[in-house]
Amino acid sequence: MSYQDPTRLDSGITTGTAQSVAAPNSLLNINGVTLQYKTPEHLVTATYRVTFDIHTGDRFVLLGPSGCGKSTLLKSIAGFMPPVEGDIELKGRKVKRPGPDRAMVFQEFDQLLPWKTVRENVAFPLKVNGVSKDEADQRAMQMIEKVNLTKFLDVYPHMLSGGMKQRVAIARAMAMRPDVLLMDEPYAALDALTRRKMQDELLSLWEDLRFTLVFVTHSIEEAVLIGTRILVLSPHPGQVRAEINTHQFDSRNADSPEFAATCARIRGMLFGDAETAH
Amino acid sequence: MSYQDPTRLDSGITTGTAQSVAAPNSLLNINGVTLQYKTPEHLVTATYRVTFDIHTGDRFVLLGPSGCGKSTLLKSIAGFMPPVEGDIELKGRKVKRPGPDRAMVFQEFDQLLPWKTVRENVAFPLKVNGVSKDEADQRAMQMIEKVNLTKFLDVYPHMLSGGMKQRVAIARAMAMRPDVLLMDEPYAALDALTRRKMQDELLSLWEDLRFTLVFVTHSIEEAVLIGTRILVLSPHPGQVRAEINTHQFDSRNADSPEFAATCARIRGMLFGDAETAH
Amino acid sequence: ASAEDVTIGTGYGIGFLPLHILDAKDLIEARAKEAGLDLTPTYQRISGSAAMQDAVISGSVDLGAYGVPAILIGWDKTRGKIVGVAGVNASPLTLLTNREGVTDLKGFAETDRIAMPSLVSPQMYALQKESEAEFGEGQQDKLRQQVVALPHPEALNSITAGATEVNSYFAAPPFTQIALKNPKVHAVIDSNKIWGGQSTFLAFAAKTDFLEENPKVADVVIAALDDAAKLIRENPEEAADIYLAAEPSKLMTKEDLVAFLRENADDFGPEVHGVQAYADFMARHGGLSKAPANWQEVFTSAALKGREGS
Amino acid sequence: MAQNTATADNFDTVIRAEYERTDIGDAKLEDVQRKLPLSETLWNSSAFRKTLILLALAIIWQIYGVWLDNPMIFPTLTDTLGALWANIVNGTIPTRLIATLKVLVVGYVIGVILATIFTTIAVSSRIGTDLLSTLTAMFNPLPAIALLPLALLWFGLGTPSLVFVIVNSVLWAVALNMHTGFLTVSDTMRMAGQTFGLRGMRYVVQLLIPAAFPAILAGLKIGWAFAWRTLIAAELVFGVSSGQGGLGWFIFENRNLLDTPAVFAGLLTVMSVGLFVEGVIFRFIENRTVRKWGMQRG
Amino acid sequence: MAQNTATADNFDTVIRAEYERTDIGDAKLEDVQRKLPLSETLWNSSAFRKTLILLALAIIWQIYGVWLDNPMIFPTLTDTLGALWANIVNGTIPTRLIATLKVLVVGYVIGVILATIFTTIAVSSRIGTDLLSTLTAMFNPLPAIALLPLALLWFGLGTPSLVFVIVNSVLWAVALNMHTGFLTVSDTMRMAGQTFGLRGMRYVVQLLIPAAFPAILAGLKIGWAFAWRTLIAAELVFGVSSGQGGLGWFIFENRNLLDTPAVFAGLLTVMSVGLFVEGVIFRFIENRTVRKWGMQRG
Ligand SMILES: Nc1ncnc2c1ncn2[C@@H]1O[C@H](COP(=O)(O)OP(=O)(O)OP(=O)(O)O)[C@@H](O)[C@H]1O
Ligand SMILES: Nc1ncnc2c1ncn2[C@@H]1O[C@H](COP(=O)(O)OP(=O)(O)OP(=O)(O)O)[C@@H](O)[C@H]1O
Ligand SMILES: [Mg+2]
Ligand SMILES: [Mg+2]
Repeated sequence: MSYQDPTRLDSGITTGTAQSVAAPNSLLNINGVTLQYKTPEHLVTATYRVTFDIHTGDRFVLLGPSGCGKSTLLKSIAGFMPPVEGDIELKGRKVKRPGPDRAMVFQEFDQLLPWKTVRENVAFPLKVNGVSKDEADQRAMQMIEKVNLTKFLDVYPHMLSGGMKQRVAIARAMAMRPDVLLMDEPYAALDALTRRKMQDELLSLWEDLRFTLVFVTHSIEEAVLIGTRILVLSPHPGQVRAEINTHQFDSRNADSPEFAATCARIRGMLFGDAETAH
Repeated sequence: MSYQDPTRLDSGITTGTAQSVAAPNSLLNINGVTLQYKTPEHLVTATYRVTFDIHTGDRFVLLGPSGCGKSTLLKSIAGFMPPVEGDIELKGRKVKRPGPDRAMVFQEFDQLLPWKTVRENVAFPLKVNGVSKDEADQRAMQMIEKVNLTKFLDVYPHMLSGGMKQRVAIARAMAMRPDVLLMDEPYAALDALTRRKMQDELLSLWEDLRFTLVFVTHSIEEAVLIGTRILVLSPHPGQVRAEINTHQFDSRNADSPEFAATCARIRGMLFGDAETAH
Repeated sequence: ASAEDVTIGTGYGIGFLPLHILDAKDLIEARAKEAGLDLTPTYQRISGSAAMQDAVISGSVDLGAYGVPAILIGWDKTRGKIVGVAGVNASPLTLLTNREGVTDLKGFAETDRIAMPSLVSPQMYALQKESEAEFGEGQQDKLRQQVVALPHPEALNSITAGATEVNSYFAAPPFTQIALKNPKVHAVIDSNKIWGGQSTFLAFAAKTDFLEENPKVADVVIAALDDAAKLIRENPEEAADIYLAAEPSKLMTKEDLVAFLRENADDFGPEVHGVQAYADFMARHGGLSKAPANWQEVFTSAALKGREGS
Repeated sequence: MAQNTATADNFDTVIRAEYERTDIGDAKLEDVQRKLPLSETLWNSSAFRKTLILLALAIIWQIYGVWLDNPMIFPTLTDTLGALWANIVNGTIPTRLIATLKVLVVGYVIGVILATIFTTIAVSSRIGTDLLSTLTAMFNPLPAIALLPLALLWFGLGTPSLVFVIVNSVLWAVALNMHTGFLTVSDTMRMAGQTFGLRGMRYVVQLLIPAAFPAILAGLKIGWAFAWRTLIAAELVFGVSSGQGGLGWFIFENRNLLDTPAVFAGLLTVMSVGLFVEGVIFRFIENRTVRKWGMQRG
Repeated sequence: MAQNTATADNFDTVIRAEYERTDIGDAKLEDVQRKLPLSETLWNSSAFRKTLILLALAIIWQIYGVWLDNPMIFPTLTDTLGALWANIVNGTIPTRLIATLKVLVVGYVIGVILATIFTTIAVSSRIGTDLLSTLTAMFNPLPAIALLPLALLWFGLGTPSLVFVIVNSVLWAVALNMHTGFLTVSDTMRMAGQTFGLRGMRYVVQLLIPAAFPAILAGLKIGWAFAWRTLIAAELVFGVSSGQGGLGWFIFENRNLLDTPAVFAGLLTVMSVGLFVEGVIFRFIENRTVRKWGMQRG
């Protein structure tokens, strides 16, 4: 297999407004990671020898067809699944366990704690990590306002709609102000308007705090809009197909032909050439 | 309140290739339906006096912002929640309980039965309703193939990714060949390609079987593509904002300016005029 | 149950030896045949007097052997629907202790605990009677607070091992004999001394309904019990063998048993002793609503009428 | 599942007019409040329904008791209530009940605490899980009577021994339910908790316990009932000196004295406490927790 | 949660090259199979770990027994094993065990069936729910001994009465867990089932029971343990006629004969059966159901 090591390209051609630095300030290194689920009867390989690096401040998007291992990869970065092969390093240290430096928004709807109200759910991780009650509550309130749920502050999660639950989860993760924010299709359950608002919130929060974002989505437009770099995965089991730079796009130039061209290019990669239009 | 009864418009102006018929062949009548959730401490009104009709063979889309009561409305049509005001009639009979004539795909990921494999999950409702084992299995196989999960035939749901679970749920509902198919954001968890495939499958199945579809989505494009008629709901609590005809659009003219214009028009309704572009 | 099969409730201990003999030697069948009956007794082992009494009242057992005070209470509460049939055993009950120097009830300290199988056991009334005698009128409950209900094996373990606060035990044979093998344990007093003579410890009770429906059964049983007593008196070796077959104790050797049976041969037989004394005492202290006029009012069998008894 | 009767041929799509409403006002909630008739309101009250059930049971008891006419075995309800009243008025049942409850609560609390510790160990390592399942399988089937000699040896007579057997009966049932509850907490929720940095005791207390609360509550209920059962039975078998006896002893004493109405009065007291604990205490806890959180219906 | 140390000022985005791989082959699974060292493989086996635990417990027993040196109260393990062996060889324990198991299984099965019926009624109507919770609260705390007179009256001495008290001990615990299990089935799953047209018994059997299976299994385990407990205790009270007694009677008999090693041999048998049922039967069921379905971890 003529595997072209992507790390070798680091010092290669760069596009965009490259700034020359001595050492790559890479934060997360995923090196030849194979992830498998073992069940008594099956052995499912979710991803196969995936290698990529995420730099501090990246908005890194994982893109790929359903079932290609995006969620699994994210869980592994979060520290829930040790790779059967390869390793994942955060700041040069092997990732061994989950921790509050890597906040995560899950794809599933049952990630909220049913015994806490919306406000408590958002404030809880802060309190766990020693933020004072007052400050935690205040930060929670702020984030809840940003996701437009102030009316539902003291309501328990079972009384929320699907999209509302996901918004609470997003507020919770963002209130934690983690080094790395891992988001698994966070906006899938949201209507276009809410989604747009959330995307803007995320980007403006990133402007403020410059955390590192790892974002899973299945929307190519969203990927190009949110991401600074997109990792395209092949179908099951997921292998690296390509890495693409998209730092040049934001909501101001989402109508530009370049934006559309990039989307089309990715679509071509994912769907084959038969499907480049839509 | 100058409430303009939409049923009165039935004999009014019609657009498109109208065919004159004596009586409106309306299948589902939703008459001034108010839906509420009662919990010991709260009383949440999900929809308020919503009125609309769905005709046999309609592909009726419910569109509205997160939390406006779309899922609640669908559950009520399915027979799970009696309205506190108004009534829901199916073929002139009040809807009282759920039944296999109204198959439903839920928004949540835990709708599959964890103790059944993918194949069994899809075949189960058929068997419950007296379809012979062989035929049920065969129909299940067919649908599983259509949702591209043949490789995962004998796998239990906990081994599937989020999108794969939703595809199984879609296969299950479609295999039931119900009179009315209720789908709650079925494609939200799917990547663009899979989503497109699923949409095409749904439409071609509809061509074959001409069931009545009630479809909740938060994607305006999807609404226009899938629907023959779109009901636009206002934010929480959901009230009827508008009904729009979109039977003239399908995947062949999804690139046409009319399609884009209709999308823009709906976007305007939902987001106000400030947000018509994207 | 019909006359054809009669269920007999039995239990564990030397007191039940006559019943083991009835079972092993088919004595009831033999006596029944003589009386022109076809009787098949079933021997049912039941663990305690409370259960035995329930079994008798509910008719699950036709004849049950348990303590005389409990029978008296049953007779009293049912207004004579439960009566005694015959005595089974009148062995002495012995108050044992492992505290040195205790020779009477006055010697017990407040921290001492006295074990016995239940609060309506013959032991309890013997203790009350002796309390009254030693501490004076109205003092019968002086030691009641120190009484604990404990099954025989645990009580025995407690006083021989000396590991718990239970240092005294109102025992019945064979536990008395086993306990006394331990040098630390000595007897304080026994029931013969307390009541001034033999007193029946175990007796058969039955419902009057049953006895009326099966008028000959009581006589048959009494005759068979006589046979059993005779065997014990005349052939203690065989009796010991029967006992050991029924209760293969490792702590009582055959020699111990034979010696015991020789010494206490008179303890067995259908005659009842001390019933009136129990009844009077219990009636005096509110345990019975009224005392029977004489013991024959409780033990109604015609076959016992002519015999000695008390 | 009805086959669709309309085929592509026999129906025509009716194209209806579009419309848009620009005048939707605010929803008025008072418009949609409905008043229920009194009968329905009553029937909606679980207390009312339970009272009906209790009344029905009481009537059945009375009828069966009268019909059976065997007061030594099964007294009528009225006899029992008479005995209950007499024993309440003379203070016997209240003192006995308090004595029993004291022991019961102590044993129960210790049992639950131990169960929590055991299950915490069990969830934090595989060997812990094995230890718990082995110990549960071994000690759960052991009756109180089997523990008697050891209890006497270790704790002597009276309350400590009783507490010991109660702990044995509560511990395993609660631990088993708790552990199963923990094991069925969804992966997503576990992972969410871990990303907050919850670990060790805090993970168990702040995540697993509330997430498994419905199962834990079921275990607590079972544990409570078995504590009662064991205590009543243990007071009979164990050396309780008659001065300090509780309700079990009261029942045992009266059974020996063949005072069946008093026995049933004792049992009725046990049942009433059971109903109180279930209907008031546990109900209260449920309303404030699992029901409020939407984790359990009903 | 570490505060982000890099601010907008002190880092620069490194723009890396894009790349596309057109040559990704098929994933080779054999490449990533790893072999575990023997020690780890062993440690991964729950049977091995449990054996270790049992061994440890055995050693503790032996040491404590020798140290205590009071064979009347607590015999050593070796004495107990000797007695166990002797009683197995002479056929006593096997016959007694079989006698006990017969009664146990009958009572258990009836109890579980009744529990299923009760909970089915309970989930299908509100009054049913109230009935179940009232009955459970009332009868669950009642000890077998309280039912004795009624059992004798209704069923006489012997097996039927034993079955009756076992049913009482199994029924409520299983029903309570089952019912809680049913109540915690997620709304989505319930609704899914109902759209298929499942109703009544089929709804319970084909949807609620499997969905609540982890809780039901926990209930079945508790029920099993309590059936044992009750049976051992009840055999003492109900006694036996001519040699048909079970293991409980064996224990009682030997206790009366002061044969403590034999008593402990009996208890050891009870424990072994407990371990077998838990470690083999329930484990098998769990592996085939909740674990396989991903409804329970571990
Ligand atoms: N718990 C599990 N046990 C076994 N296999 C699993 C499990 N979870 C996921 N898988 C398998 O791993 C593969 C990748 O799953 P993953 O959830 O990572 O996909 P995904 O890319 O997130 O897909 P989606 O976009 O549909 O969410 C799938 O083939 C799936 O079948
Ligand atoms: N079980 C519940 N109890 C109380 N209130 C509820 C419950 N479920 C939903 N609601 C409330 O009802 C309203 C409508 O919810 P619904 O799920 O119908 O929204 P939706 O339109 O489907 O939203 P989404 O697009 O986010 O799924 C929301 O305001 C929500 O808070
Ligand atoms: Mg996923
Ligand atoms: Mg919804």
